[in-house]
Amino acid sequence: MPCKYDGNMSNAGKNLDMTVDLAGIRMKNPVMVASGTFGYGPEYADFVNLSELGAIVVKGISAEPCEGNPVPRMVEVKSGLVNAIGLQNPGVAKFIKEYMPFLRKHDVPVIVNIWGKSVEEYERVAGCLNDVEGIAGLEVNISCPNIKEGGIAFGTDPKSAGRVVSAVRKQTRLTLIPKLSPNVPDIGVMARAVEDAGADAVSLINTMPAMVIDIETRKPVLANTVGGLSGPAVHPVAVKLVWEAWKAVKIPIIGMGGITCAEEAIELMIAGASAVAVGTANFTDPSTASRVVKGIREYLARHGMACVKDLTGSIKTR
Amino acid sequence: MPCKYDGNMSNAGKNLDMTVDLAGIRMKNPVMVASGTFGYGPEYADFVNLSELGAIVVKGISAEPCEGNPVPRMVEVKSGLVNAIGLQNPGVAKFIKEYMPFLRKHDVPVIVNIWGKSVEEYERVAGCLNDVEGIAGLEVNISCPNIKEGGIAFGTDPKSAGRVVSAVRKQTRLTLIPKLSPNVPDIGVMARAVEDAGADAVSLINTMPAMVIDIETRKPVLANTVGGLSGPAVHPVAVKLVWEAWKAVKIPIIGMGGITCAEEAIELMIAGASAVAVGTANFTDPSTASRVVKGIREYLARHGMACVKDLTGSIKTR
Amino acid sequence: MNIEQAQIKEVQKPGEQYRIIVLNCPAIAGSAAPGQFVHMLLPGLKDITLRRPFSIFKAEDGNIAILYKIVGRGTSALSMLAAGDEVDLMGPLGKGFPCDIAGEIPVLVAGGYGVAPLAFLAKRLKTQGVIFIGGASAADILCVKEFEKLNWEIRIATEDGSMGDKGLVTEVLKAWLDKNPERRPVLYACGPDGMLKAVSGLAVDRDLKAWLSLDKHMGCGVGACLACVQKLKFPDGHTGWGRVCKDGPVFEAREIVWN
Amino acid sequence: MNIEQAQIKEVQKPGEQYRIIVLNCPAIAGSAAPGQFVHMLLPGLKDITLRRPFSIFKAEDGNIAILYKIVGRGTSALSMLAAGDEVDLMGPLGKGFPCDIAGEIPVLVAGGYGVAPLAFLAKRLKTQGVIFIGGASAADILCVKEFEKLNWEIRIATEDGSMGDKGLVTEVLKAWLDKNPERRPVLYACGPDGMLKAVSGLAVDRDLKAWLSLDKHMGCGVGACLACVQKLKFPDGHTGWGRVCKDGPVFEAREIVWN
Ligand SMILES: Cc1cc2nc3c(=O)[nH]c(=O)nc-3n(C[C@H](O)[C@H](O)[C@H](O)COP(=O)(O)OP(=O)(O)OC[C@H]3O[C@@H](n4cnc5c(N)ncnc54)[C@H](O)[C@@H]3O)c2cc1C
Ligand SMILES: Cc1cc2nc3c(=O)[nH]c(=O)nc-3n(C[C@H](O)[C@H](O)[C@H](O)COP(=O)(O)OP(=O)(O)OC[C@H]3O[C@@H](n4cnc5c(N)ncnc54)[C@H](O)[C@@H]3O)c2cc1C
Ligand SMILES: Cc1cc2nc3c(=O)[nH]c(=O)nc-3n(C[C@H](O)[C@H](O)[C@H](O)COP(=O)(O)O)c2cc1C
Ligand SMILES: Cc1cc2nc3c(=O)[nH]c(=O)nc-3n(C[C@H](O)[C@H](O)[C@H](O)COP(=O)(O)O)c2cc1C
Ligand code: FES
Ligand code: FES
Repeated sequence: MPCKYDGNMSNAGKNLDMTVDLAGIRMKNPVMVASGTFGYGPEYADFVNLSELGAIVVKGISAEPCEGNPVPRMVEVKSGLVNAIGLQNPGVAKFIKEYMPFLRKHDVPVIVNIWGKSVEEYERVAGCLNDVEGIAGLEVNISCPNIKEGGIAFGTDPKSAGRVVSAVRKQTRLTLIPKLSPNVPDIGVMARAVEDAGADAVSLINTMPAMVIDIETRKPVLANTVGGLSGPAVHPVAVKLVWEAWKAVKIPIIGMGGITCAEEAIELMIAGASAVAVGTANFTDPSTASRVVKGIREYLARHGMACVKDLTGSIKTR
Repeated sequence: MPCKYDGNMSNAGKNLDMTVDLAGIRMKNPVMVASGTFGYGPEYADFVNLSELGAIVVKGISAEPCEGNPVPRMVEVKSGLVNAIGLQNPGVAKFIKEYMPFLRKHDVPVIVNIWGKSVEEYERVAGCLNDVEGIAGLEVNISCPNIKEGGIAFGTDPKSAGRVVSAVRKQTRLTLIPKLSPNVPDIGVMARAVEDAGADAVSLINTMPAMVIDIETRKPVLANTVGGLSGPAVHPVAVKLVWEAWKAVKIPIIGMGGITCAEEAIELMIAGASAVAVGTANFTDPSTASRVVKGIREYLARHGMACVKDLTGSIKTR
Repeated sequence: MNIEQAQIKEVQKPGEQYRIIVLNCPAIAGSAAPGQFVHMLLPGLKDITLRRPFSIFKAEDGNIAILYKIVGRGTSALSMLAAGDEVDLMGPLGKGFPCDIAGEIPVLVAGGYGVAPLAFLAKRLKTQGVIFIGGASAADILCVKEFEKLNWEIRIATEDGSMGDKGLVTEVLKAWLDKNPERRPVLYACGPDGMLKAVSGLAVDRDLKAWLSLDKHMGCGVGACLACVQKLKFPDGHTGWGRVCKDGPVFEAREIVWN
Repeated sequence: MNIEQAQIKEVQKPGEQYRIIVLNCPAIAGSAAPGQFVHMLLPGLKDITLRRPFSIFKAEDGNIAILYKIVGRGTSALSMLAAGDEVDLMGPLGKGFPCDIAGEIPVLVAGGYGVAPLAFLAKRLKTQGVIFIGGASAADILCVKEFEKLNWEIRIATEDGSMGDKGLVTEVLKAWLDKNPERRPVLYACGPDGMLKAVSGLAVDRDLKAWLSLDKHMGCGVGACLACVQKLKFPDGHTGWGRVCKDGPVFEAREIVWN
């Protein structure tokens, strides 16, 4: 859907119920920021009122610090970008020490995105986060295309995905949200596998495996050769996968992929998402999430709807 | 890659060897037009000199006539479109009678794209085309997201794909080119499966499963609910998959997905494609294929390359 | 059929939501017939993939004009262009209206921007006739002057009554047909599907010919992609798809299978 | 740090491939320091996702200026804009050059458009110094007048010898440093990596401070995406990534681990 309701009638819908309870995470509104596109919170704090976000999902954290990939790590393509950051992060201990005090100061649910190269590593990082104050949920990345081991290997096979999720489930009392890869023939199978393994909600989509070659040098532009495609280009794929997942499972869905305006967020919610996350668009316009919230309000007001929750899965298929 | 060499220096590289022998199909140049985007030939004949094309791949043909999907069948999205034509076609008998006489008049290899709802249907349509004069190859669509049975179900499981290809192999002496779906965790496995089953070449990518919802009516825009994404949005995904397939198999690859200019075609060739096909861009600009040919010539001349063949798989990975 | 880089010579604003642009494209202008269309690619909009179809409204002296309504992304972008800018046109495309009517009186029925091909048709027809122009409101009634200049009889209907008769244009048409049973007109119509369906009904009931120009979202515009199909009834009785871009956009009422 | 819709007040063309644009953005202009940059979103280009970073070249009276070279999609599109058009700016971003030098003489080394932040720095420094401007050819030597006005000593080098000394600017710098061993300058440099590396070498050999502004492709511009990282050596001796957008773009020569 093209972008229209971009928060121009800013007084619309002040009495609407924009809250969402996402498997126990109580959010002021359904619009979060996606992992890896918003740092750990402080980076955008000069531009965005963090307390107005539905939730913050921080950049992926692992048990040990991780160097990530060499540069270049990002390249722009038509209607999107391809990245291979490679999950650079300071490790869970340093994350807790350096960033949690800042995050706790804000009135916004914090979801920590975690990953590992083995089931044991996933367990370990989840375990470390269990007793940390101020964390609302764990998003478990089983779908990163940018690391050799782990990541997407877990996310494309239902059995492995189930194993990771069961293992993390045993470690955590936090809301557990596996993040799925778009790169599978049947997303329903994957969503059911993680639901059965104890997931409280499910996030999709992660980036799509992609590649850019510099034809002058004939070398891949990214140092990692391949990367993940995100941004507007992937939006229609995300809508389809959210809808398929929504038909397959009962747990709530966080929908993401190419959101730049309220219309695209609404589309994902109508397809079945209970909440949405803005990713790449933060780079283009840091106020995207707040524009999306305003635009959803206007839409609800104009359609005579009282609760944003009622959007979820309201698709009318013929 | 952004578009630059768009046939402006039109005299460049007149002495270059642009020919490609694609598993027995001798083409003047490596740039074909993709199935479903160029009709059966006559439709664009007023705008395009058909004899200048590397090859024409006609719209998918089945053993019996097929109605296709109800309308709407196509919707534009950012940097692409989503279609659910549903493989409407007059059936193989009428195709041979109505279109082959026209196609035979032109000096251009004709590749017939075929599909079926069962292995038997694939066999039947392949059998009917075997003794028809003027056909250079069969592109076997095992990856259409727009029909309920067959199509993509064959294209996402290596065993089923192998079965279809073996069966068609027994029916045909024509160059046999299965067309793969992007929608699999490991394209290499699929490519090897069809190579082992007797394929002479392999085509990729078909469209990616996608969906668009009209947020005002909350109905899917396409009558078929879901469709396939094509156009610039999918190009970086296509480059990655062509490269993966090229590493996996020895048979030549026809690369497609989002080509709008020479740069994007060259990128696919550097990644491993021996030939490329222009799809969606025909709708935007019917002269795309000829612009791409000119642009490749310029590129070869500027890089001191004598043969277009030398581009194939010339990627330098670090 | 041609592809031309057409320069915008002039932009007019016949209403808040409507624009007329005059485009220099000699090859297209020279061969255009009423009911045919051009398929337009907008410059600069790098994320627009599909062309947009517009009926030819005028064709003379190497120029064509189109009359359009601003309804979405493409038409909004088009409305930002000014004289001197260029667009890329394919055309003339499609099969237009049959123009050779012997003795019969042409009765034209327009809904909104559907008046565009009919104004062109009126210019090319040798016989004067009656034009029924309908729209939601006075702002949607266009081209009245064009028909006045040709000395046509003009009937106007608006749904809100702000101009002409209040009601649907097809009701006004029906009243006219009922009052003039002796005149056996040939009907030509262009407008929304609902209007065309009503015209079709009136024509079939009275055994009149009615040529209807359909508006379907298009991909290629040349018959290749099968996006624009309409269910038709063929002379041999069986039904199947016709391509609005290639087999149409004009069909006779009896050919169309409405859903 | 702010986001501002900045109107273009003026466009200058200091060379075929170079442009200077003056932008009205009071909040950014009011807090800008030399070496900081703005992150620019171009309007209308619907398929451009990423902003483009540009050093602040001037900041006064509520306006900033940037000086840029046309090298690709974004800068080409930018060059189509005219006075009155608007762009979206985030800024001022990053850590700029340290400006408080006591007694030491500033020696600036510019490669191509790298002169932009250095011209701003020269204005803000209390001490006059020497500027070395290098480029491929005379067309790449910019801002000479700006430094003349400030009464700076100016040394020019072009690779083709079309202006100033023939050769690399860092060779001219080296000769100057060798000739003036008594002067202990602070070096400031902005330009391509190769140039910065050479400056770095000269500084380390002579035990001089050198502040280098790096040019890395950026995503977010605020430290969130980790696209722009540079390998650094930290005071405690171990190495790791620094973010050019947030921890830089200016680093001291000894911090950088070249690859
Ligand atoms: C033969 C022909 C002649 C025409 N002549 C004229 C003319 O003379 N003047 C004129 O003003 N218009 C004419 N039209 C209509 C014109 O082509 C459209 O109004 C135009 O394409 C809209 O483009 P847009 O980008 O502004 O709107 P878009 O943003 O593309 O969409 C406009 C509306 O159509 C809806 N829509 C988009 N895609 C589809 C789809 N696949 N199926 C159903 N609905 C969809 C959107 O939701 C939106 O409401 C003609 C159409 C045809 C087929
Ligand atoms: C802090 C900072 C300050 C700057 N200040 C200035 C300034 O004052 N003036 C000025 O002219 N420029 C400045 N630049 C550089 C400027 O940002 C770029 O020239 C600009 O972004 C190019 O945009 P484009 O769209 O025109 O080029 P693009 O089309 O994006 O690309 C230009 C070139 O870069 C290559 N490229 C693209 N992506 C990558 C990647 N991920 N990795 C490696 N190469 C890539 C392309 O192949 C092409 O050759 C600055 C950069 C930084 C980081
Ligand atoms: C630069 C970048 C870094 C990302 N890092 C992570 C990450 O660490 N963990 C994760 O689960 N997803 C990561 N993602 C994926 C996003 O969270 C999101 O799923 C994806 O980009 C699709 O949304 P978008 O199109 O709105 O960007 C990253 C995406 C980008 C662009
Ligand atoms: C309208 C349309 C119809 C298509 N029909 C077919 C088809 O019949 N058989 C087939 O194998 N692929 C079909 N395709 C897929 C294309 O051949 C091509 O694989 C895909 O569109 C990617 O290329 P592109 O991005 O250049 O369009 C169709 C694509 C489009 C857009
Ligand atoms: S628009 Fe493609 S067949 Fe009519
Ligand atoms: S550009 Fe995002 S961290 Fe520097």
